[in-house]
Amino acid sequence: MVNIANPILLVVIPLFFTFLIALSGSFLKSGVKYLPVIAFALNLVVSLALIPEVVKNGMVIATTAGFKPPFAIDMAVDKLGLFLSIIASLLGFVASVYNLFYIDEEPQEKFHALFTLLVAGLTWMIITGDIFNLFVAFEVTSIAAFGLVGFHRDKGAIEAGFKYLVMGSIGGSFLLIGIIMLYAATGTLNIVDIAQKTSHLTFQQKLFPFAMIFTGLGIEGALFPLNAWLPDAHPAAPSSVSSILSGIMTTAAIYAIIRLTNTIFDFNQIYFFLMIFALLTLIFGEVSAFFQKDIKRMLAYSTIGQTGLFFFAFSLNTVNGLQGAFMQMVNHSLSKGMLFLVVGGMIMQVGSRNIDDFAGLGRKMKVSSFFLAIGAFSLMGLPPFFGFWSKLKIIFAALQNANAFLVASVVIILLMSVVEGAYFFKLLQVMFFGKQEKDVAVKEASYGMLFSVVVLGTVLLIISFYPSPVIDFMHKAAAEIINKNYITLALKLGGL
Amino acid sequence: MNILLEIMLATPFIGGLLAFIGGKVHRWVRYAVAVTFSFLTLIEALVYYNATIKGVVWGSLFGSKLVLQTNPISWLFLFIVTAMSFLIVIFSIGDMEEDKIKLDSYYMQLLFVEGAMVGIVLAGDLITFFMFWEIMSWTSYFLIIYGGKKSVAAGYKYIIMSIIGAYSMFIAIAMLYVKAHSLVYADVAATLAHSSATFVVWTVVLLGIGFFVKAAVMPLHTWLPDAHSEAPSPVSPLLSGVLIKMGAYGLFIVLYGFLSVQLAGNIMPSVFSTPILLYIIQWLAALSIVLATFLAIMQEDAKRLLAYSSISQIGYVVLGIATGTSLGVAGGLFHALNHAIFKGLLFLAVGAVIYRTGTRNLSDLGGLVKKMPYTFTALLLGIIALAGVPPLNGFVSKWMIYEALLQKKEVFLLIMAFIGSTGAFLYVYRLIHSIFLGQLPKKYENVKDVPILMQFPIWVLAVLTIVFGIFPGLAMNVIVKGMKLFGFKPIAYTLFGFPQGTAMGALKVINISAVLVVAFVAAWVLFLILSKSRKVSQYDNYAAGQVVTPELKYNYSFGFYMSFGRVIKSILKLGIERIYNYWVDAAKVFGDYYMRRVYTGNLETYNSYIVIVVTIAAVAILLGGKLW
Amino acid sequence: MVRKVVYSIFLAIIVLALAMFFAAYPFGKNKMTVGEYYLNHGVAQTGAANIVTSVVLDYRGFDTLGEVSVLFAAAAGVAILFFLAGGTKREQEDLTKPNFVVRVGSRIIFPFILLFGSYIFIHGHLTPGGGFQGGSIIASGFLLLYLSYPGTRTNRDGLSIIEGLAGLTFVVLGLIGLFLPQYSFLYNFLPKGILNTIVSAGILPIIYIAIGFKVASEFAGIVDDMMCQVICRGGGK
Amino acid sequence: MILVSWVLIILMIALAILSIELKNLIAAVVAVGAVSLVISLLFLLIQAPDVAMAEASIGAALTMAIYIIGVRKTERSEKDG
Amino acid sequence: MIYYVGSFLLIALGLYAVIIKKNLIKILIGLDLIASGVNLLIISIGYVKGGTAPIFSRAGLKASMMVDPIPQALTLTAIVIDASEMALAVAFVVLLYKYYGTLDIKKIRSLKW
Repeated sequence: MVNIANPILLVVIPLFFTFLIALSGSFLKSGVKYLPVIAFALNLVVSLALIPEVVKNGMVIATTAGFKPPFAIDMAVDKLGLFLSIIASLLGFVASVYNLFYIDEEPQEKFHALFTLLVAGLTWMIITGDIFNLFVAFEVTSIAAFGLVGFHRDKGAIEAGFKYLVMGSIGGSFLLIGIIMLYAATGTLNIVDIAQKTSHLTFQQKLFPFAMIFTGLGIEGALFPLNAWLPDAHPAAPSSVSSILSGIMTTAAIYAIIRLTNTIFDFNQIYFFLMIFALLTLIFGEVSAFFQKDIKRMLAYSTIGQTGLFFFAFSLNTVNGLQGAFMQMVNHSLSKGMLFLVVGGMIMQVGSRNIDDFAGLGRKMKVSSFFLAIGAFSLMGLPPFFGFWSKLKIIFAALQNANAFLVASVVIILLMSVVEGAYFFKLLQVMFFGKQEKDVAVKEASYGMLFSVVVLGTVLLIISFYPSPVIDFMHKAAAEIINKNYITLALKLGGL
Repeated sequence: MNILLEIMLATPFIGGLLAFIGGKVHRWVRYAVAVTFSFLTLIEALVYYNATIKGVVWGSLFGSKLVLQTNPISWLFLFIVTAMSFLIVIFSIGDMEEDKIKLDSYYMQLLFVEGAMVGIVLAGDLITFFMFWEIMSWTSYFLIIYGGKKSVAAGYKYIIMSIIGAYSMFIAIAMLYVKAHSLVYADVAATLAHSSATFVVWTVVLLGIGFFVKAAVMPLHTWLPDAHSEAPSPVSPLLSGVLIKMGAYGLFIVLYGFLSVQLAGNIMPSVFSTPILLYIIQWLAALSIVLATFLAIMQEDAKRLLAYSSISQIGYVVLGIATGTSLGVAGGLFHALNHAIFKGLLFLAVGAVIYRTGTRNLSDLGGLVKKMPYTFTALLLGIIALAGVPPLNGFVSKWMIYEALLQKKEVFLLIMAFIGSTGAFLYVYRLIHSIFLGQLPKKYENVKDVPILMQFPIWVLAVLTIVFGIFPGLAMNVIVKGMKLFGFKPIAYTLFGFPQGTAMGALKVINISAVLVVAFVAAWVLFLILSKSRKVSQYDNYAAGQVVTPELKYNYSFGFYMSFGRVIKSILKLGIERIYNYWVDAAKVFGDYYMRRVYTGNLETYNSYIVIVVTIAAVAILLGGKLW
Repeated sequence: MVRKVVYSIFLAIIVLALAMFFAAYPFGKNKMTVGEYYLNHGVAQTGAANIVTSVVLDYRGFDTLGEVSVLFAAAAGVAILFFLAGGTKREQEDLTKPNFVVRVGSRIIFPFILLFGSYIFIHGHLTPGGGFQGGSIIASGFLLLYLSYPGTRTNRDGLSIIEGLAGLTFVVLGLIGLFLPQYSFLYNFLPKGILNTIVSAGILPIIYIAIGFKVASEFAGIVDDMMCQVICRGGGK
Repeated sequence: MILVSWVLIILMIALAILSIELKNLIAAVVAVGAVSLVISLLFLLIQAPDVAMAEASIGAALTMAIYIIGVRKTERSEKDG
Repeated sequence: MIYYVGSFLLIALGLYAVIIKKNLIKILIGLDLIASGVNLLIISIGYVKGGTAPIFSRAGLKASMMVDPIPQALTLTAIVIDASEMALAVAFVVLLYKYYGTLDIKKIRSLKW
């Protein structure tokens, strides 16, 4: 019997099903839509099976082609990677269930193939242990996303897709330049191996590859000012795709930055700079979100703001800060993923993305609205939801070694949280207490779509009310990354 | 026994959920569950009468223990919360009608707010406190916006200001956490005792902003008039009577639980033998009293009038708490209790009127005294208490505050407090006159008094105003015992007031009451004997010889204090709200036209952003990694 | 104009910084560490004479799987964008009709192009070239066909079946490695054979053939989609 | 060989500039194809025959063909700027 | 060294086209130039002076005399990725033209703010 606790399966299973969809698309017709569900159910099983091993050893490393890592590509799942890949699989699973009822446009088999590929690419980005492989995963993700953003083929979708494509490929090129710089400096591509060999490099020599990789990943990670594609692309995509893009893509890209920064580029001088990026991202995201009339665009801007928040926490470069960042990442993935799914169902019923048309939905789509409220509360950081714990942690961490700048940043963060509260409460009050002008027949979303929402919402509620396992786990994960245990563990487990 | 604290905290939340689920079965299930669980909470609260329990650990977060505790002061507020909630649940059953408004989650939210407030009061550490504080904010937001379209805007203002206040507290809490790594009250106090003056002042100011927003102390009060008046009738007393007291409770905990007068005196200069921080708080409170009184006088809307009156009365509470002397603090705490009782009573009584007439506009009402006699009597008791007239409860607590100010020789504050009290006469007279006296508009001729379910809570509160008015010792029992824990000198008291000889004037309410009753009876008898006036029917009047038809009934309840308004116009023009609005609008314009326009929609701009970022990096590299 | 100058200066700065960075790693200098290992052990470990192939397909085979997925994603994306809601009938574009010589010539050349492409990807492990190169050559054969006979339609279902099969071959060959004692994805489980013969290097030629088919079908599909008339969805937003 | 590479690189840069500046889009696209072709020659020069083949067949031929199809479906010339 | 310079210039020219040019096709050309430049850069990094192609096609070739095979493998991947990206981009451009009737990037901004 094959040991299924192998991270490589997280990538290979969806790829297998992608090609299976291509193969069977012509004769299964719309039956292919069940294939992604199977794929991500399997993925979920695999990622859950990884838990015991990761908890025991701190990391699981899978090699390819039967060679030892610096000579072949390896997949390395550490604690946070595991958590994120569980979330990716979960979100992929629920979103593909959602797709069963949501996608009725042709060409279905292409959509489902690309969707599977997108989630596979994101998981891949999270778990890969090889820097060029990271680039490939980045491209898989991007190109699948370009196609999916344009899926509706209307004016907005095409424009958004094109903008995303241009920015994404510039970013890809920069990422590649950064990678090749590291290769030129060390002659190897394995992350751990590079980390071992960069110690003789000067700060200046490390800064350039870092800047390049940062630019490349920052474009997917939605860092200001590299994120201009995001508010166009997320609304244009079908909601299940927006959910993945918003929920996992930024998180995966930021996680990649975090991992590379703490293994390859262990320098401290850069964090101040990153913090400014984070704060700008936060400010521009939240302020822009406040003025939106289009609900998906508002959520997209809110994603930018959230990214800024957890990137800020990461740039504190302390165990507590990183822990806060990880908690916020988990919170953001679950709640924003859920919000997009909910909103997708609502848009389907209302036929508009304008917030004013959502008036009175709170009475007509009770379950959806309830979960929308929960997601919004968690994003705002209101207790007792998980966002509260993560915001608490981030602020505590930020004030730990407080200087004037950090205090100012905390004030900015909290101000932006107020702005966030302002627009989410505006949305909620329109939904629950607004009067619908037009008399549209609005029903609750179909059970299948609700199923996805309820699953995500339940997970969110569980970790909200019983947060300590997650908090402790994240603390360990953060400590491992900050203490450079990633390298030690990888060396111990044959990652090199 | 200790586990009961957690059970008690959980009771309202469980009740809320059950009420929601039970409501799906039948609405009476919902009512039954809500009443049962709020009553259970009240009973559980009564168990802790005068008990002191320290540190029931119920969890831990980020290395700080999460603790529940109770002491007599907490119990005082616990009593306010649970008793008022129970009465309000009962009132709601009569008032909130299923067919007018969807109620499936109303009782859940009501109980959640109660639970959150119980959590605040029982919290033994700042994380628990802050968590329940935030829960209270958003659950009460949902209650406020039950009132329909206008209340949505009010609720929005409320929640935004609450969030701002809460985040201000958040910074202070985070500062304390970083310093002490534990947020249990005792540890916080110990930390503050060894901190620099700047740190202490910042902590107190930041926490204070949070509390002042909730307690609606003057510059931060702007949410209250809208929210309290637009909220549904049963919710207003919860907000006015109970919720804003949480701010006072928090202020008390911070000033005397974390700091102490001595400590504050050591690290900052004193004015009138008061640490300057407390002195500033006193002034803010006094300003609230005076300005809110003036504003209340000018209102045309019954609930808005009461809302402004709440700002004014909470001013007394804060003023009392900020005096720093045993008597003053005790007066402040007692006034918190009294205010909860009489303001709850007033709001419920006005709610009853609204229930029958459907309006709360004072100039539309009048002459209801014959139609709603019980409500009238209760409201009369309420306004007497509010105005601080013996023998009802408002008198005693106000007397204590005056006495405390006198002892500290803070004459200006004393005068301001007196003005507030005098002004209160004006607006409460306006209230009762415009609603119950004068002409009865024709459309209200068929009005009846409200059903027993609504009478019951009103009368319970009415009786309480008398009980606490005549037996202030009942409350003093708790307050003095609790204040001893916070290091105050105990004040001597008896069941009926304060004995002579403890550096303050004696007060024996029973005597005053007796005198008053005798005087009242004497006056009434004199009136009966000596009166030369002709008794006329309420509906039989005329003006300048012209018979007034029912359609043209002369009603002078509009612009009641118009001439007075002209006098104080300059004060009313102050317009704190306008200043806020100006800044909010300016920020909005800035955000709209300068910030979000970076997303121009033009791809070449976006691409140049990328290039600029890379260029900055390149410059940094060329400069050898030194960009800053 | 100002824009041009400013950004030219910016770009000059970037180039300068790049130059400064790469000055430390001069052209022509041996920077290999892992590469050396491949050169020294590649032949013995993989059995392929072309070390590039052994790197692409064996050592870094997982990259190639990703690359194939990227190509697949692009093809699917183009198919989505050019998908016709109305049915399968596609309007012929008003291309000028190619002249006789072109038409006949392309018809004669087409089989040779296919043959050449196949040769290249079959010998990928021995000589320069491989699945990508061969596949794209075949696709350009199709392109030639489209150009000379504008009305030509390929069997899209057939193409996507080929796509799927080729991809599945790759993945399944990889997955077999997980059932072997070595427990490694893409493990080269077939005998290595004799160097420089067609049947050598284990699974590498099979994978390269699969890739060849995949690349050919995908590029052909892309070109096929591109050649058709586009009808936009009405309205937009 | 050094001379050849100098010539080729100068040619490549010239073609790249041409491809950016030419108003006729077909011509510009052909210039890009030529850049790719020159690059594939350069690859051959520095001992990368595999990549040279890939660049010639994919970069020069297929990509250019796709471009040309794209240009034919849109506008033949750049309006201004 | 000239290879490096060539690739840098190619990247810079590509970026220039992407930023300055208003025509969609020109922007795509810019992207293509960047990608080609990066590919050239990668291959030139792998070059070893006097090395031969890393193919043991005939006896007598020594491993020590070969160029680095890894960059070639990477470039192979990168070329295919670029080509697929370009194909998708052209598809987008065709559709954009159908919708907007123009190739001017400045006029294609229905999504903003």
